[in-house]
Amino acid sequence: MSIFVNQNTRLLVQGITGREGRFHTSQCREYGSNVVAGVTPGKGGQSLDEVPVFNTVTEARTATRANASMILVPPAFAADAIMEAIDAGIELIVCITEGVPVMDMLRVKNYLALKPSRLIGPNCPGIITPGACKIGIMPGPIHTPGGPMGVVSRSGTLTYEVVHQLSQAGLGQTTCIGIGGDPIIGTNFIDCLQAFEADHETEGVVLVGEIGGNAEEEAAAWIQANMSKPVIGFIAGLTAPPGRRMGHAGAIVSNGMGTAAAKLAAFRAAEIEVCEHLGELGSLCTKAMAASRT
Amino acid sequence: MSIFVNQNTRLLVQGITGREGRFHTSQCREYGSNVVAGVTPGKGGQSLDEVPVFNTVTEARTATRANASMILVPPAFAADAIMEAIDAGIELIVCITEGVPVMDMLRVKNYLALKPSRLIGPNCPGIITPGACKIGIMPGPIHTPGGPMGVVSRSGTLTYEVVHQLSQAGLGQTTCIGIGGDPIIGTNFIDCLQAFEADHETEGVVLVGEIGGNAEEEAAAWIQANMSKPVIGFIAGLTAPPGRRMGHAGAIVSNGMGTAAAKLAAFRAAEIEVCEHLGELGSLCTKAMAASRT
Amino acid sequence: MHLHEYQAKELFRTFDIPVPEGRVIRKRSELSPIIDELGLPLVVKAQVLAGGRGKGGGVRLVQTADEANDATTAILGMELVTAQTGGQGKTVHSVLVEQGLNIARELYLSLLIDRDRAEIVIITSLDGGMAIEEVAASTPERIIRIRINPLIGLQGYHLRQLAFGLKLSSQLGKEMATLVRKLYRLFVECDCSQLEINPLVVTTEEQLSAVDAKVEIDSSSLYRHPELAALQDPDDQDPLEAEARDIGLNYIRLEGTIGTIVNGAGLAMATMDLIKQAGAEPANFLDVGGGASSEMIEKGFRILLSDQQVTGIFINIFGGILRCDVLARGVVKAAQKTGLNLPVIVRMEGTNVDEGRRILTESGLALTTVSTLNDAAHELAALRDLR
Amino acid sequence: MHLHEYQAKELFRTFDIPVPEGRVIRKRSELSPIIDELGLPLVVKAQVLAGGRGKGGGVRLVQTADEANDATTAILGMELVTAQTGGQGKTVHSVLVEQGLNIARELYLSLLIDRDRAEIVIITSLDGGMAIEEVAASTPERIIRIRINPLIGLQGYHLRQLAFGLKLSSQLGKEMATLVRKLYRLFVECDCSQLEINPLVVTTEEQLSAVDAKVEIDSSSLYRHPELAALQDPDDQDPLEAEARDIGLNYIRLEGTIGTIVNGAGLAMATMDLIKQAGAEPANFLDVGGGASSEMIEKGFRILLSDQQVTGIFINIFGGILRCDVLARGVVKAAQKTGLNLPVIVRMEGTNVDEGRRILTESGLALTTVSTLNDAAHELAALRDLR
Repeated sequence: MSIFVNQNTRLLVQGITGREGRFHTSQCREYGSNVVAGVTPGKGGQSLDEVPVFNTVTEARTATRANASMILVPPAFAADAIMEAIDAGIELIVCITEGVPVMDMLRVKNYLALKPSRLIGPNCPGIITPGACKIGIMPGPIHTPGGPMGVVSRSGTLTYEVVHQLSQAGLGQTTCIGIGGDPIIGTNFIDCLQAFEADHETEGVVLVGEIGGNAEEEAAAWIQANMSKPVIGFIAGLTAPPGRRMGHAGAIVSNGMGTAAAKLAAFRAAEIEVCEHLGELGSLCTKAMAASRT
Repeated sequence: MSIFVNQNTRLLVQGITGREGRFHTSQCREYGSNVVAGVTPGKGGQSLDEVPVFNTVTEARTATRANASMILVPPAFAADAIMEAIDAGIELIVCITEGVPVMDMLRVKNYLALKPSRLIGPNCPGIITPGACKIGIMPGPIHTPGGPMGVVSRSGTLTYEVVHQLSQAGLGQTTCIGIGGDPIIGTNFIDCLQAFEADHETEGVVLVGEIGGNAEEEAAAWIQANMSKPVIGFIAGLTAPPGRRMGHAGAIVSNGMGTAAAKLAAFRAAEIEVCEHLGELGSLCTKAMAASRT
Repeated sequence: MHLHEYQAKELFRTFDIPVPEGRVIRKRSELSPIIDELGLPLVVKAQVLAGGRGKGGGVRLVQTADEANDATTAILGMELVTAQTGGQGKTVHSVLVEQGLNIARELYLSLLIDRDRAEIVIITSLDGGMAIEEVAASTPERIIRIRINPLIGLQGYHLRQLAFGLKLSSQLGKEMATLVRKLYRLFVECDCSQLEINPLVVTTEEQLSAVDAKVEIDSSSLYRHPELAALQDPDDQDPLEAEARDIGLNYIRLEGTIGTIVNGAGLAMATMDLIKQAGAEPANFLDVGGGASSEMIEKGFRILLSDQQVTGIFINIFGGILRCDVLARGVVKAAQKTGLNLPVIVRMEGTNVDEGRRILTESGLALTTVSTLNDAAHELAALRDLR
Repeated sequence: MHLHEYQAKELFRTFDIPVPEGRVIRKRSELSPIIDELGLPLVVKAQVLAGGRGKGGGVRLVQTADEANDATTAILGMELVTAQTGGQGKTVHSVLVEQGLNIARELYLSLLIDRDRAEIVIITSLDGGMAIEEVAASTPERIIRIRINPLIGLQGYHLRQLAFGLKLSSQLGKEMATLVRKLYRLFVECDCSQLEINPLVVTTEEQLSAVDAKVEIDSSSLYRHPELAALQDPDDQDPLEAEARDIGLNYIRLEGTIGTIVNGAGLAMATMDLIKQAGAEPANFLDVGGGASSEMIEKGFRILLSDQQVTGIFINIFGGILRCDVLARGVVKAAQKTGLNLPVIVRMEGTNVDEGRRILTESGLALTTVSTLNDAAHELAALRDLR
C-alpha cells in the first residue's frame, strides 16, 4: 500500500521537452514510473524517447488516460499549467517548479478547492512510492520499498537525508512526499497525515518541518486529535534570523511568528516524538517504531 | 421532520428596513418564524418591531446567532448581500430578489461552491416548513403542516396553486421550496430531492418545472437512479413560443433546447407520474400517494 | 435584449475587435456616398433581429454600384421571412452596407453561459457560416468547447486549446488569442448572455474579421449599462409589447384569441397551457406580478383591449399575501375604468376567496366567476364555442 | 523585496493613493529649496529598511528651517539602530522630507496574505501609530480583520465592515472605501506580500493620508515587474549578499565563524542548526541548489572567502541525481581554483558516495571527510576548539 501514487499511476509530464523536463522524465522512467505522455504546446505529434507529446493536457489525457501530471515549466507558466491539468481532470498534479508568484498560487489554491484534483507543490521534490512510482526529482536509489514509514516534508535534500537515514536503519518507506517550500501549496501536512493514518502499510510517519507559517502547529493539533500511529518530527531553522527568507519562499520568521521553537513546542504539546539532532533521526525512528510495536 | 428549515431556524433579514423587507418580515413573524435580527447598512443600533437592526451580517450573527438569512434588497446589491451572508457563515441564505444580473450569479454560484452555506434563489418565493418556519413571500395559510408531501418548484404563484390543491386534497406538506426562476440559482431540484429522499416524514414529492435549461431532465435522471419515493411532476410552458423569456429570466426555449415536451418526455422515461392538467394535480397526488402506500 | 448586427459591431469596435468597414442606412438615398467611401464589392445586409437572414434574401453581395442600388432597394422595407421570424416576417427598417473581404477561411466562434455548471463556454468550429446546431449534428468532432470558470477567467491554456483545436498557424493563433481575450472581456463587462460570430473570417491577408455579430445582453444588467439600454430598437418590437414594457408589464403577444391576465410567470405559462388544452388559443402571456395590484390589472386590461384579436379574457389570480377581496375590487374597478365589454372568466383562489367572489358577482359586470382550474377549463371551452 | 518608504509612496501616487507631499534627498545641500517649496512644518525621515525608526531617532518633526537643517544633518549618515536592525544598525543614506499634516486621528491599515487559508487579509485598527502586535495583545477588540477570497476580490460588504468597524462618518467611510479599493488593486497588481500604513492619518480637514508606507513585493514576481525590480536598493544590502544574489546564490550572512555550503534550503537550515548544536556559530546560510554543480560550489567558496569572519568551512552535500563523484570533483576543482586555505569539513552522502570520498581524500587538499552528520558534529566541535 501507499498513498496518492502506485503502480497504476499513469504519468504525464508538462514541459517534457524542456531541459529539466526531458532529464527528469528519463529519470522517472528509469525508476519504473509509467510515463504515458508529455505536453509541450506546439510540439504535439512529436515523441520523446517513445513518449508521445501533445499540445494540450486535455488531448494527452484523452489519448492516454493519464491520471497524474508532473509539471516542470518555468515559474511564469506554472499556474496556467496547474489549472490546465485541473480542468483536464488530472487526479494528481505534482508541480516541481520553484519561484511561482504567490498571487498566482492564491488563485490556483482557491480554484483547486472547487475541483477534485490534488496538487502537490509547487517548489517541491515530488512524491515517490518506492518500488512503484516516482514523480519528481528525488534520487530513487536512496529509497526502500515496503514501509513501514511514511515521510512528509516541506524540503528537498533534507528529505533525502531523512529517507537515507531511514533506509540505512532498515526502515523502508511506503510513500515519501515533499509538499513544497512555498507559502501556498496544494497538499499540506494534514492531508498527508490523514492519508498515512488510513494506509494500512504505513506504521509511522516522519514529519519534517521548517520555520515559517504555522502548518506544523496545525499538523500537531491534528495529530493529537486524530492520529493513532507514531509521528517523529523534525524542524529546520532553529538558528534562522528573523525577517529573512531562508531559501524557501515560505521559510521566514516574521513578527515573531513561525519560529522553530514554537513549532517544536507544539510538537511536544501534541506528544510527537521530537528529533533534536538531525544525525540521530534514523536511530530515533528505529526506537520509536520498536516501542510502538510492543 | 422537514428539510433545511424548522423551529430552530433563527432568521435574519437583509434589507429589513426597506418597504418589502419590513412587510415580509412582519408576515414571517406573524406566521411564527423566529426573526432574530435585521441588517441595513447605516441603520445599525435601531430596531424594527422589536427586531434589532445591525450594520453588517457578521455583527448580526455574532450578536444573535442567526443561522438563516432572507435577502430582500434591490438587484444591484443582491450578489454582495449573498456573499456577505456566506462569509458571515450563515447556513441557509434565501434570496427573494428578482432581476439579479446573471454575471453576478455566475460568480456567486462558484464562490458558494467553496463554502458550506446553502443558497435558495434568487428570484424565488422562498421556503416554508408549514407550522414551523416561513422564510419568504408565500402566503402562509394555504399550507398544511405535517406532511406527507414535499414540494419543489421553479415558480412562485404556481407553487401556491400546487400547495393549495394539496391542502384541499388533505395532503399536508413537510417543506415547500421555490428554488427560483433565474438561469443560475443556488439550490437545484436534485439538492431538494436528495433532502426529501432522506427526510423520514416526506413520503412523496411534487416537482414543478418550467421551460428553459435542463434542470428537469437532470432531476429526472437523478430520480430514476436514486429516489424511492413517488414523484409527481408538472411542467409549465407547453405553449410558450421559442426564443422568448416567459417572465422568469430562466424560462426560455432557445435553439430548440429546454422545451416542455422534452422535459415531460424525460419525466416519463424516468417513470415519474406526470400531471398533464394543472387542475388535476391534487387528485393525481391523492391517487399516487394511495398507490405508494399499498 | 438582442442587439442589431450593426450595434453589436459598434460595440466590437469599442473593444478593438476587428470588423469590416461599414455604414448603416435607413434610406436608399444615403447609399451613394457610402459606395464612394467604401468602394466595391460591398455586402448589403438587412438589419432585423432574427437569424437566417441570408437564406431569406436579406443579405446580398454586390459588385457594382447598380447592384448595390438594386439590393438596397429590394431589402429596405421588405418583410423578411426567416426560420426565426415566424410566417409574418419582420419589416426591414435599415441595412448595413459593408466592404467585402477576401475570404480564405470561415470559422465559427461564440460565447455563452452554461447555466447548469455556472461557467462561460466558448464554442468554436472549423465550419464557419454553418449553423452550429447543424455542425453539432453532422460533424461534432469539428466543434471545440472550452469551459471557463468565471472566478479565474480566460487563461492561456484556454487559448491554446482554441488555437490548436482550430489548427491555426502560430501567427494566426496569436491573433485569435488577442481577439478572444477582447471578446471575453466584452462578454463579461457588458453582461452578455450570448455572443456569436458566424462567420469569423480569416482573410487571404491572414487577418481575422467578425463578418457577422450577434449579441444578447442580460436585461437584468441594463441598469448598469445605460449606453446599452439606449440601443433598444422600438422598430423591432411588437408595438403592444413595447407599450407594455414601458408601463412595467411582463407581456408577450401570441397568435390566439383568449387574452390572459395572471399573477406570476409560472402560473401565467400554466394558464396559457390550460387555455390550449381547453381547445382555445392564448392571445398572450401576461404576468402582472405576484402582488397583482389593481393598477397592474387595469394596465393589463388596457393592453389586452388594444389587441384586436382578443375575443375573450381569462383572469387567473392566486391571491396570496394580497387578499382576494382586495384583488376582486381591483378587477371590478379596472373593468369599469376601461369600459371592458368582452366576456371575462375570472378564476380566483387563495386568501379571503369567498369575499372576493362575492364582490365579483355583485359588481354587475359580465364576469363568469369560477373557483377551480377544472371549472375554468370548462368555461374556456364554452367561450371557444361561443366565438 | 522591501521598498523604502519613499519608493512605496511613489508607488502609492501612481495608484492615486493620498500621501503627504515630500522629497527625497541624499545630501544636506539639497534641503534648502525643498523647505521653500513645501513650507513648514516638515517631517524629516531616515530611509532605511527597518521598522521602529521613530524610536531610534530617525524621524523628526521640525518647525523651522534651522531645525530642519539640524535634523537632516543628524539623520543623514547616522547608524540607525532600531528593534529591527540588529545591534550594528543601518547607515542612513537618504532622508524623506515631507509636509507636516494637521492630524485629527491616526488609524492603522495593512494588507497581507494568509498563507494557510489562501486569502488576502485587511487588518485595520483604531490605534494608528502603535505597533499592531501591541494592540493585538492589549486591546484586540480595537482591531478589525477582513478576509478576502482572491477569486472574488474586494466587495462592498468588506468595505462596509471596515467603515462601520472603524466608526467612520458616512463621508469618511466613502473616502476610506475609495482608498482601500486602490490599495487592494495595488496589492494584487504589484504582487505585494505585505503592505502597511501606520499611521493612516485623518486630517482635521477630514482627508485621509498615508503618512507611513511599508511595502514588500513577492520576489518571485519580479520577472513581471521590471519597474519594481529596478527599485532594489544596493545601499541597503550587505555587500556580500548583494554580490551573491548577482551571481545567483541564495546566501544570507550571519554573525558566526563557520561558513557553510549546502545543497537545498531545508538542509542548509538544518546544517546551521547542527553547527550551533556542536557549539560553533554558522557564518551564513548558503544554498547552492539541489543540483550543486561545481560552478555553484566555486561561487560559494568565493563568497565565503570574502567573509573575513569565516575561520572554517563546512560543506554538507546530499548527492542525489547529481552523483557524489561528480560533486567531489567539483569541490576539488573549486578549492584549487579559489586557492582555499581554510580548514574544510566535507560531509557527503548519497549516490556513488564511496567514489566521491575517494576523490576528496586523494585530492591532496586539507579536507576532512566525514560520512554521517554525527561525525560532522564531532569535527565541527574540534574545529571550534582549534580556533
